[in-house]
Amino acid sequence: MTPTLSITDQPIDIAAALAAVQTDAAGAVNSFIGTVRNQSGGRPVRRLHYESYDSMALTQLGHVVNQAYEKWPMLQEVAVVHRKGTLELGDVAVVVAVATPHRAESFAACQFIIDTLKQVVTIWKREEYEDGTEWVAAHP
Amino acid sequence: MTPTLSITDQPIDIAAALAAVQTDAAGAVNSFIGTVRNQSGGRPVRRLHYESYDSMALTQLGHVVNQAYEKWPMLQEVAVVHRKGTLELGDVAVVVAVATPHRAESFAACQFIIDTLKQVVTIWKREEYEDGTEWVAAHP
Amino acid sequence: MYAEDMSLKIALFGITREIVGTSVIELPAPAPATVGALLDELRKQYPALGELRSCAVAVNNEYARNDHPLHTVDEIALIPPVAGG
Amino acid sequence: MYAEDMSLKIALFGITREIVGTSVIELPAPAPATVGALLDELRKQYPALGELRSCAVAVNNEYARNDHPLHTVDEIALIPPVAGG
Repeated sequence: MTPTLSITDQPIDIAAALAAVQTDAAGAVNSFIGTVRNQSGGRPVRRLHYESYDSMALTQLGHVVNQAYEKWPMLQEVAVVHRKGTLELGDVAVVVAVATPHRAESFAACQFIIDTLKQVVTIWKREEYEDGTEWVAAHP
Repeated sequence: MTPTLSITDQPIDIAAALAAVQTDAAGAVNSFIGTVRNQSGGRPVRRLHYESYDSMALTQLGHVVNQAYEKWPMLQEVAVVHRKGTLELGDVAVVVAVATPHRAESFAACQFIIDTLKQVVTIWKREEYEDGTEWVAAHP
Repeated sequence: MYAEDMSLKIALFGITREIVGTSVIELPAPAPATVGALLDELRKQYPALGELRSCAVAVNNEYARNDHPLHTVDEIALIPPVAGG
Repeated sequence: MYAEDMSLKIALFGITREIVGTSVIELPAPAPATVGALLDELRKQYPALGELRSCAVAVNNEYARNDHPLHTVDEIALIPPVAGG
């Protein structure tokens, strides 16, 4: 039941993340995969750059997962892998996978983890366009 | 945008199902994987047998996916693969994967598809225990 | 008479196949030839069908209501409670 | 005096690193040596920080409130709006 949490500058191995959560006791695995889209708010995106404050990001990610275990005591296994560095269109930026005995909780716990991750985990995204770059969400 | 729908007696290739829905325009992929649990309602399960009325199952699955496209017009790609035949503990019984531009809809659409699939798709499950077998949900 | 010439093939799956003991049965069409009349006839011949949580009839791969008419060319199936996923 | 001997290292990330122009700055500890006083001092020196949607301070990998005390041994970081996922 130790969650698999990592931040990596290497391509994310989705199959490994899914395999990390599968057990004979958990019949339901929900996963969320975030990939680099070719546009953001209607503006064409060429690539993304993720910067991470790794030690804090992993600390906060641990808190998020602990909260999920408190909210869904039947939650069995969790894996979260976030990429950093430069990502091209279609590259996988994040994978969250959770395993539970029943399916409704797998959806709820996975959604909670990705939603909360985006609020507290210290990773920053710079979008690169044809004509410049911008730190996402930095300004009001 | 043609959904990948199939019922197979071969092991499900999860990576292929996920790859089938990924596009540069869809940043969010949610997937649900149902696997064979080692127990059902507290009773140890040895293996499962799925029987399918294939032509109707695919027809009904098509209806379910069309309903999802109506409910979430931004839904981009869908893949549903269901296994049939004899499955051992841990084997993958079903994979649903959906791709959308934004994540909330990916969770909602995937959950709708698996929930509705379970209500209408003509697949039957027989659980095998130490001391016999039972058709799941057959009797009140 | 037309009605007596007419017979229906019904595909059986899961527990209904076990109850009836075969995967396809052929029956003279009930009068009137509707889903509801077919279900009544089958439940009379196989009372265990009445103990199921539900038993629907599909016509040409679609769930059919009790007043749905049946024809010899139709693909008809009994649908006990499904349990996919 | 003790307070003048004390200096803080602050790690910078993302847009705050760009605003300040370096990934670590060392500052004399403000008096009182708290998160709130540090933020006031930094916003005075780098007004562009005040234009951000938010700018938190982390102490030893945890988000810290304005009254949180700061010590030279602490790992301190400015946290502009995060955007993971």
